[in-house]
Amino acid sequence: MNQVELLFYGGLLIVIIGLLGVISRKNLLSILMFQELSLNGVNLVLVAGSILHHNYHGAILSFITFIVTAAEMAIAILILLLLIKKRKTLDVTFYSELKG
Amino acid sequence: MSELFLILFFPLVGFLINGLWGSRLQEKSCALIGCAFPLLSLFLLTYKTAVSDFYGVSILFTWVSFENLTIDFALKLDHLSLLMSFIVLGIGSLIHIYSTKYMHGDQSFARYFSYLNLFLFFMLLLVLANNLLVMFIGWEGVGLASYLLIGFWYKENENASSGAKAFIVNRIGDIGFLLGIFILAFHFQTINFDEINRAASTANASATMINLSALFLFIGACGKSAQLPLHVWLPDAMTGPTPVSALIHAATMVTAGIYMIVRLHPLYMQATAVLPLIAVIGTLTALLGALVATVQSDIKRVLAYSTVSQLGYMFAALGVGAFYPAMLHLFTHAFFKATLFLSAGAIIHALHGEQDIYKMGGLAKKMPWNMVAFLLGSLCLAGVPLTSGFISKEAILMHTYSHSHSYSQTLTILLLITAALTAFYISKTFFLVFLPSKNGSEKPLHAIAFAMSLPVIALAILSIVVGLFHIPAFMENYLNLAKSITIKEEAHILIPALSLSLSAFAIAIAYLITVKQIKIVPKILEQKFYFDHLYEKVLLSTLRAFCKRVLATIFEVKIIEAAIWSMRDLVLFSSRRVTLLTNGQIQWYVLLILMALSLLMVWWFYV
Amino acid sequence: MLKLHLLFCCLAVASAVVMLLVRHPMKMALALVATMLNLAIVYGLSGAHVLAIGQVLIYVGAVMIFMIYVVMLLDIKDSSLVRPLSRYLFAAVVVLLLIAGISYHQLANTVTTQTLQAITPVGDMLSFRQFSEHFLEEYWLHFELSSVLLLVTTVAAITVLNFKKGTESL
Amino acid sequence: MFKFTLGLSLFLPLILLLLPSQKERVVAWVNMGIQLLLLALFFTMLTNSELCEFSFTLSESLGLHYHLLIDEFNKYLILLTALIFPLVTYASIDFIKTEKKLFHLMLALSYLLIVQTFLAQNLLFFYAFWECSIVPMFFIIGIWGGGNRLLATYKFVLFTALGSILMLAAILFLVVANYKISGVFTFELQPLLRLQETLPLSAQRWAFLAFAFAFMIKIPVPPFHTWLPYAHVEAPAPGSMLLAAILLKMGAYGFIKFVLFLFPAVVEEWRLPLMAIFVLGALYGSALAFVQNDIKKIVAYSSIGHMGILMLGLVTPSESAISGAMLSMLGHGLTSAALFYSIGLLYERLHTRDLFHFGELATTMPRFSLLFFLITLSAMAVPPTLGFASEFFIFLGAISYSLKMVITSNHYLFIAVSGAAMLTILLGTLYSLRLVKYLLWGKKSEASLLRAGVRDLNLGECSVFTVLLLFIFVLGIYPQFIIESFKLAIKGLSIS
Repeated sequence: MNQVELLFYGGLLIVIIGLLGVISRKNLLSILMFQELSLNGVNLVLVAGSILHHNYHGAILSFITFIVTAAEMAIAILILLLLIKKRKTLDVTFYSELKG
Repeated sequence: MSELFLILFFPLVGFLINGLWGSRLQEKSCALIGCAFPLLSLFLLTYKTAVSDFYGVSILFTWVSFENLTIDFALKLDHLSLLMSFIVLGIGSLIHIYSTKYMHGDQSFARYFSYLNLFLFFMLLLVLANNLLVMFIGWEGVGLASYLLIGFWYKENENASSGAKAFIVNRIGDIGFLLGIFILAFHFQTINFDEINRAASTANASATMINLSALFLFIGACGKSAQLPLHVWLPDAMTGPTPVSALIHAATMVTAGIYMIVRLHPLYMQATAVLPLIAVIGTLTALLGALVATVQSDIKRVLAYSTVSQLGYMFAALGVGAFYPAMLHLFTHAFFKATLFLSAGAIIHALHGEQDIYKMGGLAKKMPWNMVAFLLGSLCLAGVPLTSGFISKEAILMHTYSHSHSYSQTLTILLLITAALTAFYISKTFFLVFLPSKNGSEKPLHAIAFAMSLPVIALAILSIVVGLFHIPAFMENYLNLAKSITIKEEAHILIPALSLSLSAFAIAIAYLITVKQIKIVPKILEQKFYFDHLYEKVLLSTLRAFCKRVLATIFEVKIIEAAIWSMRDLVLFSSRRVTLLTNGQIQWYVLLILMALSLLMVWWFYV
Repeated sequence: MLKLHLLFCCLAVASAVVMLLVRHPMKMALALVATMLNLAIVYGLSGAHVLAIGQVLIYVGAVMIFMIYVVMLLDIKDSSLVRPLSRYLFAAVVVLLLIAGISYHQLANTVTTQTLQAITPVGDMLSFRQFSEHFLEEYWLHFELSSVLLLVTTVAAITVLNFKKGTESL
Repeated sequence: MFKFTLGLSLFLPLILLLLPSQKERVVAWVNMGIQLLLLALFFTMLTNSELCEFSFTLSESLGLHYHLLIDEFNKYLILLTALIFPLVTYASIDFIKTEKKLFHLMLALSYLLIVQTFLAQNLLFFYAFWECSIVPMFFIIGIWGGGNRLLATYKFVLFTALGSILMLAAILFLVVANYKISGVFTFELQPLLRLQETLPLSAQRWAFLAFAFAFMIKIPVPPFHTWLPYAHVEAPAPGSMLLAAILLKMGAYGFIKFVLFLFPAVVEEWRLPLMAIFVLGALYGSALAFVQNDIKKIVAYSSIGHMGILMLGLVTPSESAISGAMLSMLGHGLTSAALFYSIGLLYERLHTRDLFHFGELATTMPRFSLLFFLITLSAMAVPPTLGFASEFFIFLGAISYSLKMVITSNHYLFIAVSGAAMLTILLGTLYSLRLVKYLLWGKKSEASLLRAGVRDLNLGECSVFTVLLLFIFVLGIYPQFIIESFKLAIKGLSIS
């Protein structure tokens, strides 16, 4: 067990927890947070990969992920606000009009 | 040789003229055209046969030629077909003249004559055919003409349906005829009469093929000549005008079956298994026809059933191999049956359409000429000595008697009984119609034109003359058909004696019955042995019910349509199931994605 | 060195687990901040200084603050908080365990111990200077594009907000 | 000459497009004029029997050649199409009331497509035109049809489309198999013919089934026939004339060209079941025709019966049966076109198709009843007509083949099958006479009493009938010159 292995397994674990959270929680806000968490996990795996292959591409990609996440979070929160304004609830199960 | 086609096509020209422009011409010219063309072809025929040796085959064109079978449209004139064409044209022309007056005043006069000429054309085609196919074309054409003529007064539905019945029963026979042609075409690679006859008598012809083809051709003959199983159409064919019954259902069309068998008699000589069948069916039909005729009240139906029984006689003769007596009986029967029908027509015409013999009476004085003709005709039919009927019937009875088969004795007895019955019902009819009786109607009679009584008398004389001046002997060597039976010497005296006593006894009973007005009608005879019932109620209705209920509903709708609609339902059902998958929950979709991902990973890494 | 790494990684995972267990969004947000900080430390320890700074500045600084604002401002009491767990929890656990198992198995195969020995220590490859050099040398286009992305996001936010007020200006 | 005729038939729809749509009569007469010209051209071309072939390669590598050829099999079918179409156009002048120009356009389009289908020698082009020929029919039935025409159109299109998809699969299978074996990738029919030796029998069986299924739907052979009564009842009179006279023949023609030629071994192996299916289908069709009350349904089911016998002729390996089948294609085409035309006329006058609403037409419409009676003669296969000649040859071939089978390998089933086939003549007579009895003879039924003023046929309508009857009787009396030209074509089928 050494440093890179640790990073890989840690990152994987965080991603799995993030996904579990996304599916298990009913609150829209918590889903967003868990999604953030899994993204962090992905970044960790990216950095571990860049260390493993001794180049910087992984790190750069994770840096760009920071930017993208920021942009995405802005829009996500905005949509969340609109939803709340319209239906006064954050429970995901209520937003299911797009059914077959 | 091409004059032969001229003779054939004259009636066709008559048919076309009357058919297309008949309605424009008035009655007189239609009648003229109608009678002119058959007389013309009769005259041409007599002139040609008298002047030059006219016999032989003349081919118009090859109808079709495959590599192992060529069929050409050819006519052939030899003694047999000359005799038959004389009957057809002779009696045909007389009946044409007769019907000019009989149909006087009928508004579709031209149509009647065009149909009659069409019938003559097809009958001549049948008679003069050189191969089975041309005969079959004539065969079907004659059936078609009889369908048109039976259903001539198509206003009443009943006439049209009896016409259709005649055509359908003929068609059943024709399917048999076709099968016979195919078997012959397959086996002998030809369907010309003389080639078949020659090939049949050679050794290499297989017995089963000959028997099969003979059987099927006999079924065709049964259909056309109204033998036992397929005889139901002839009595119903009486709904047509009486001259039609005289021409078609007495003299010419119904004899086509016998003519065909006589034309192929070498083949039938070899078909040892089929001959007994023909004899048995012939006798049974004769017996049945005579029995039912005794109880008929309609004069035309009596004559129709008597035709059925006389045809039975001819087939019995064919069955025992007596081809010449059958032809002779056919020849004489054509004349005296035509006389009977025409005089019956005159009677009906006179009594304004009354056909029930029990309502007629005392016509002897009012219609003397008719009475004489009817008397002569019924004498021939009854087989009174010195008449032509007697000679031909005796010839048949002697041949059946001296036929060397175990059953031929029983056949002769049955035929003798039929002869007695024939004498009974024809004399009963004669006495009922002509002897003075109280239930005769007093209405003034419709005047009988000379043109109607002339043919009647001419035919009466002919039917007597044919029997006398040893014409039968001259005809025997003229036709020189194959003879296979030597008459036993005791037959010469036994048969005439027996038949004479029986017919005399029957005439006596008939006289007694008419005088005492006894009218006993046994149920089974009255129902005509339930044959009509069998065809109408049993066969046709079950066929219709089967098609309607089983095929139309169950098969068509329940099985095939249901199968197709069920495919549609299957698609609908499965699509409804799939839509349940998308239930709008985001987490369900994430789960689906993850499941897919896991499956993908498993497949990637481990499969 | 390894022990420090191990410590902070476990801390990150622990706070992630805490996040799972906790019910109220505010507690979850704080747990998330904790995981992010631990991760920043891990980045720092493994030599990726820029990432560590980025993580702290962008993630914790901007995104989480924004998230916490939202949690504080809205503070909605609705059914999602009373019974937080959705129906698909059990199925999710099964699938995720499967995926975790497979990826762990594959990772274990690829990142075997000998390959690890082969790699040289990171050194200052990911240090501030070298990282930013490589970043702006090779990935300048991506950098510009991300700035465009940010611009688009702000414009989108504004239009949605205006639309929200019902004016049809655009 | 061949190129010019093809070109003209190609541009016929375009010419019609340019004409102004208000002057309907002009469009009608132009359409008819060109079709008559085409008839003349085809006739002259076919009589002086120079080989008419036209080939244009689209792509050598894909083996796609736009290859058209008139051979013995499609020669008379082309003539039949060229003859039937002017009559259909003439009929549509007074039958079609709305959107006349569009109707003539559809007719021209289907003329073009049908001729190309008959001529195409390239499998893919054959498939393409086979599919496209449904489209004009879809519009003809869909727009100008009767009551629930939508159901009829969808059923018709779905049935044929489903069938031909299988055919496409089989075509591709063959081409790929040919490519694997001989390394040449081509859709041409000639090279594919050599496949019958190389391709293993089991593969041939599957391809045979796919092709046969597609053609059996089109012919139609029960149990795939349920679209025909719907299509015929709902189609306008010209539409059902076209459908009955030509579209059904495409199925039979396809069966000869692409089944008898491509898979003779399979046909030989499954001859008895095939004959049994066709004969049962014919009996089923004729039996159903006997109990229908709608005259169009009677004629529709009767054409199922006739087509069943035709297919029996095709499957029996005797020269007379196959030439009988070819003749029967012409015969049935002419007869059913005339029958549907007469039903259209009756519907035009009395606006009813119920059998019992007619009666005593012989007095009210004498000319019509004479011509109608002559047509039913051919339907009943009464001697002097073409119907009789073709059925005579088919049964001659079938019976002699089954007798040969009885003698050589005492296999009695063939006799049973061809014997049963003979019953269709009886059933044919039954339903034809029933039709004639209720239409022509008998008392005028009370329904038709109301329309006293029923006008008889005018000269134009009579001429349509006389043209058809002329061919029926002339070919019936003298079929030899057609049989002659089939002789060498049948050699190709290597019949014993």
